Amino acid sequence: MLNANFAALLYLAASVLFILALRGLSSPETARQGNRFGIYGMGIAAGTTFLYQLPWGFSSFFWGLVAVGAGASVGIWRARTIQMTAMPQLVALFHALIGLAAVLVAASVLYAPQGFGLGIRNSIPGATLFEMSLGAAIGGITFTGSVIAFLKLDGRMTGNPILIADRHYVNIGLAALLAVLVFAFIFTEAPFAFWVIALVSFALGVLLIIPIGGADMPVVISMLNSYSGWAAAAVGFTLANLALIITGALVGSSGAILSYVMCRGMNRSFISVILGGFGGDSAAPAGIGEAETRPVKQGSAADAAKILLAAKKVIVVPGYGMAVAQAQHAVREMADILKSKGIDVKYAIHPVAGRMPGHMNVLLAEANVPYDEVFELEQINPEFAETDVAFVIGANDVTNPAAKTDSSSPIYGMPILDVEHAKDVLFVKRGLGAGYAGVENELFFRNNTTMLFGDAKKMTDGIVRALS
Amino acid sequence: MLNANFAALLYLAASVLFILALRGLSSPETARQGNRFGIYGMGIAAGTTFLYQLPWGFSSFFWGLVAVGAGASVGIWRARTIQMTAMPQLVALFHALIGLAAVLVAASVLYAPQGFGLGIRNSIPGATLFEMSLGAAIGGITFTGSVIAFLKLDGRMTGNPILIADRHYVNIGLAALLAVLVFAFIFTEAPFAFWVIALVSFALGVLLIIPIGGADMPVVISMLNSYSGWAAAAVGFTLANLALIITGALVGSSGAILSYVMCRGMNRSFISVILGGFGGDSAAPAGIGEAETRPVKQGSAADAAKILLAAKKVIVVPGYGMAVAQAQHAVREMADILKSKGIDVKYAIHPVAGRMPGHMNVLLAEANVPYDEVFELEQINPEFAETDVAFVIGANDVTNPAAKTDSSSPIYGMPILDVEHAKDVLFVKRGLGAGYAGVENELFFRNNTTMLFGDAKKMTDGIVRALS
Amino acid sequence: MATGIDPQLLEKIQAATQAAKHAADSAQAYAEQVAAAASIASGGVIDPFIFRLTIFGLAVIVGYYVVWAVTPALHTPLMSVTNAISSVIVVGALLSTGTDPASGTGAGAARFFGFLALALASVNIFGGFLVTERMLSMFRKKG
Amino acid sequence: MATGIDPQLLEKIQAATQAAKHAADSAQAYAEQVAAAASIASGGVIDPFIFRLTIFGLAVIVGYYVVWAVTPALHTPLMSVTNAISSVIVVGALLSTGTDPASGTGAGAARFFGFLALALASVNIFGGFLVTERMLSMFRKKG
Ligand SMILES: NC(=O)c1ccc[n+]([C@@H]2O[C@H](COP(=O)([O-])OP(=O)(O)OC[C@H]3O[C@@H](n4cnc5c(N)ncnc54)[C@H](OP(=O)(O)O)[C@@H]3O)[C@@H](O)[C@H]2O)c1
Ligand SMILES: NC(=O)c1ccc[n+]([C@@H]2O[C@H](COP(=O)([O-])OP(=O)(O)OC[C@H]3O[C@@H](n4cnc5c(N)ncnc54)[C@H](OP(=O)(O)O)[C@@H]3O)[C@@H](O)[C@H]2O)c1
Repeated sequence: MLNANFAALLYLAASVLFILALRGLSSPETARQGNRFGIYGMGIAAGTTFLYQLPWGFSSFFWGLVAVGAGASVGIWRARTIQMTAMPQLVALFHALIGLAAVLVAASVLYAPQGFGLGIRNSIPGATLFEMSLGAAIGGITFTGSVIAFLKLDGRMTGNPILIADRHYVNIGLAALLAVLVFAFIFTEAPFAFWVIALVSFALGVLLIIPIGGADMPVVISMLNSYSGWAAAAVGFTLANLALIITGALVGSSGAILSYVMCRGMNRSFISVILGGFGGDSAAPAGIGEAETRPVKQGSAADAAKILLAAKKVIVVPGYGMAVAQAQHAVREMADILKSKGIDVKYAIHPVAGRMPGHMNVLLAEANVPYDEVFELEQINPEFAETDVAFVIGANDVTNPAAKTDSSSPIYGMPILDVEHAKDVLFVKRGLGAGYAGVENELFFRNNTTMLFGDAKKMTDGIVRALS
Repeated sequence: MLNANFAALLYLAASVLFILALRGLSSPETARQGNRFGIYGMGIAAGTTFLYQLPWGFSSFFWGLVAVGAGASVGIWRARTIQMTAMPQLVALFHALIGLAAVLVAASVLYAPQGFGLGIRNSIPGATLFEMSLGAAIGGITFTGSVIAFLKLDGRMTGNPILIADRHYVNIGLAALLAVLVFAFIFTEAPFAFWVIALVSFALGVLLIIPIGGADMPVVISMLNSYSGWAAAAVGFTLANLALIITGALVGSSGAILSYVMCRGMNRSFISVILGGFGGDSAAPAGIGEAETRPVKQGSAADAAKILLAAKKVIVVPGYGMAVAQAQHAVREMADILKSKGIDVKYAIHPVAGRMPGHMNVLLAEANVPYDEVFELEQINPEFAETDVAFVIGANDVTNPAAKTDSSSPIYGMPILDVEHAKDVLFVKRGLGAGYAGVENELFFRNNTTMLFGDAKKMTDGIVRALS
Repeated sequence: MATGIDPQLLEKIQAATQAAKHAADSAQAYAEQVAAAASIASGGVIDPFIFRLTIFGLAVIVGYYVVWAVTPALHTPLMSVTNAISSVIVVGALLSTGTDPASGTGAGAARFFGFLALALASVNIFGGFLVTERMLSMFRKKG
Repeated sequence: MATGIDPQLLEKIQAATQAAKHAADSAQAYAEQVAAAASIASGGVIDPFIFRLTIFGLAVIVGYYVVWAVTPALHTPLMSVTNAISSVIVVGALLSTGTDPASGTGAGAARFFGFLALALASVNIFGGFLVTERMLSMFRKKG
């Protein structure tokens, strides 16, 4: 019912609100306002479409309401109950839904183009068919790829790379097949061709992701995020809808940039991640524990408490181990006690600490650590030199000086947190095991390092008890 | 002759190149490459239009060539011969040309819409007429406003604010008249209405700028830069040309942001600048020199040389006085001598030092100071505490601690360079005169300050002689 | 029979035919005019695809800058909020579900796909924004 | 006279008129088809102005981000380069100068304005980029 021009302006307004939603994330102060902009934008986009399609028949309205109700209940339930450590899985699952929705929307355009103002069946313009099949193909890859990523991250499938013989050739073959199918589809507008395109994309999605190790999944999720954006944009071109085109482009670039940020943070190339075969469930220990005979200085929770109490300034360096052990609350408690004794406590976050960008920040925030005590690498690195104790908990690679000195190391060139400049370094971890990158950490054997062997949560609880 | 779709794609390519041109300026390393992108973009835009209008009649081609030749010669001549200190004037003049060109293009659309594919005369769509008159009005204001700014900056007109009685009412009246005229033009398509719109805009441009003091001209230039962008965008809407729309928007936001940056750097509101009445040719001395009786420590070039030679680390703080005296080459010489004696020399640039954003950077670059010795305020401020000598040359407001302490000062809240933290401060200026903001500088009377009274160039030359 | 025709009548017939032809001609002319007007309205003869491509390209650039400006501390919420806004695919889903059931043979299938897509998008809309809100509400300042 | 008309002839006339009317009708239909096609080609019935407005809005946002990313040290070259690129108004000038002199009464005036605008824009194009180049070439690294 809505005039098309007016609708287009409303879609434009929604897009601007989405841009503002992302812009809000440039600082924690504006982030919640940004999220609200996003919600308004979505409300405007959906409301506009609803009014545009007026009058709704009873059955459309009823079943639409059922669909929204069902979806909303599931969504709200997952959002309420999910644990913060399980965010990567949840995001992966959500991407899958977007991918599948893109395929379904493309299909309905094919079956009833008149409903979208795209002419009548069997005479859809070729360009539209092309955009449609692109949307379906990218959507399909996003769908199954995200499902695999979800299964790997959620531990329902082995995190180890599953390497099929000649997988690169198989993938290239499937991609070529996809191109041929798209061509055929454009010329025939046959639903059969469409569904084969969808199926081949589903297969390709699975095959592209299974060879990638569980630890590399964050990059994959971000990449799939990007794909879901491009799929939405392709559907947007099909429907000539500005909101879909702009939002798709936003999401597409966002995901691509995050993948890039992660790869740069790990000093690995995006290609090498995508080609797969690296890193299993828990990173390969590379047999260091066994071969290593050099002595390390070991300490107990009580020793750690003593060292901490003697300090004026402490920097906490959390890593993946803290997330695994869910030790963030204990760490906050420890910091509170130290602060109550007049000791300065700060947190140093490496850009790729943990297994997801911003992973540590969310966990610390969950434990009520104020974000102005949490610092990024560039900000805090100069401060280690004037720090008494660097308390490293479940972090390893991000502190490894080999990244600066050993050009043969897989992490060579990655910026690291200069914990070795602190007077004392405390390392909380279960043993001498390596981290994600599977390389030995020279720091364990230094004179000013004390290893606190044990689970991060239990050890920190012990320190808290010893302190109070 | 060119297909319109293909032409549109080429215009799009040109726009992207312009975006890359601005992006290049994010660092001195990429800036020249960026400028080249801009040139390619312009080549593509002009070339596309040329091909699109094929075949050219002989007279069009010939006179077009004459016009380009004449314009190019003037442009090249001015660009080659202009002094770096006269850049603000040149930019103002160039803006004027864009403004006038926008008016002329709008006029030719009115007289021969068929040449632009906009139908025939006396039946141009209302929306197009509206866009056209908007382009002419903004262009007209830009034209005469920029001419006034040029005359003031070039000293061909008094820099003092020219305050007409009831000027705000006059301006509001003219603006209202403009609105009525645009309305009339849309309904009549009468060339007479168009030319009256142009004339009223010319008048408005003059009246808006004459009350603004010479010292505030940089903000004005930037604002006119913004206007020239909006004028180009309005013409772009008229011609439905993507290159004009996108580029106009880019230039429009660029100018607006620069105005904002300058106002923020001066801690003044944009509105107060635009309403005018502040600051004359050389800023008001506010009669401090006379009233002041407190003693200052005075020194000669030889004294300065002694102090400098005793230092390990020197930071040079240039300001408007260095530009006036053209002392940048002498300063570089002085720094070279100091560096040859193993003294560390850096330059500290305040965001609004001088009379134009980036003014000092260009002058220092002209004197062959490498840009990696030149630092911005946030970067260098912490270093003053460990600096032996702060050599302040022709700067005043940007070092005035009143900005931090005296909430009644007109510069209160403006970030300043913390020269007072240095062990010794040398001030090169002609007397105890105030700067642009007309406020007294407490630093002159401090114990660790030595005033070097004299022209910046002569004094620095003296120091160079004393050093060698 | 031909000989019996009244010449005046013949003239009238010719005139009528002429008029009809004229009407047809003017209809043709009208058609051309409409086409021309449509072409002018769409800015010369630029295909709207070009506009969409331009918008897409600019949006990619905007995305690039907006996302680089996001503070690394909020990269996890960034992932969940981009996911939430990509559920704007709900627009397509709503268009499908709103298709007139009587409008063609495929309408039934299209509506079915639409309902499915609508449900999936709704999971994302509600779940995505809510979980982002939950995360962001944990980020607090000192004191 | 009317009584003398051959009924067969009358039928023929009616048929001819009918045919003409039919032709006119189909011409009309054709016109509508053209209009509809044009409207579809322009993406439903969205006015291209909306597209231009969108492009303008996104370009403003891009400008915002691109300019904030410019290092303050290069703010003076920024002023001169934005000035240089705003001379893309040359596109309008070239369109005016290229107007067919025989195309209408105003063509002469339009061309005259076009030549003037072309000269002004050329000053800017050559002067603007050259002076920017001159400034930028002065920015050098140590050593
Ligand atoms: N953040 C991202 O976006 C991202 C994405 C992909 C990859 N990565 C990679 O992940 C790594 C992150 O570095 P990181 O320093 O945070 O982690 P890390 O180098 O993987 O080290 C984690 C350490 O935690 C210890 N640990 C595991 N479970 C523990 C528990 N329950 N209690 C105590 N300690 C435990 C392990 O040692 P023990 O076995 O001896 O206990 C391990 O050495 C980097 O190599 C990065 O490239 C990050
Ligand atoms: N950069 C921009 O974009 C911009 C734009 C608009 C306004 N402004 C304003 O301009 C001011 C810039 O601060 P600033 O510290 O650079 O300049 P300033 O505060 O205006 O001081 C310049 C000083 O230079 C001295 N001087 C003048 N000619 C001289 C010569 N030939 N030799 C030696 N000294 C000479 C003057 O003192 P004597 O008379 O005692 O010699 C004067 O105190 C700020 O207030 C800022 O807000 C800047």
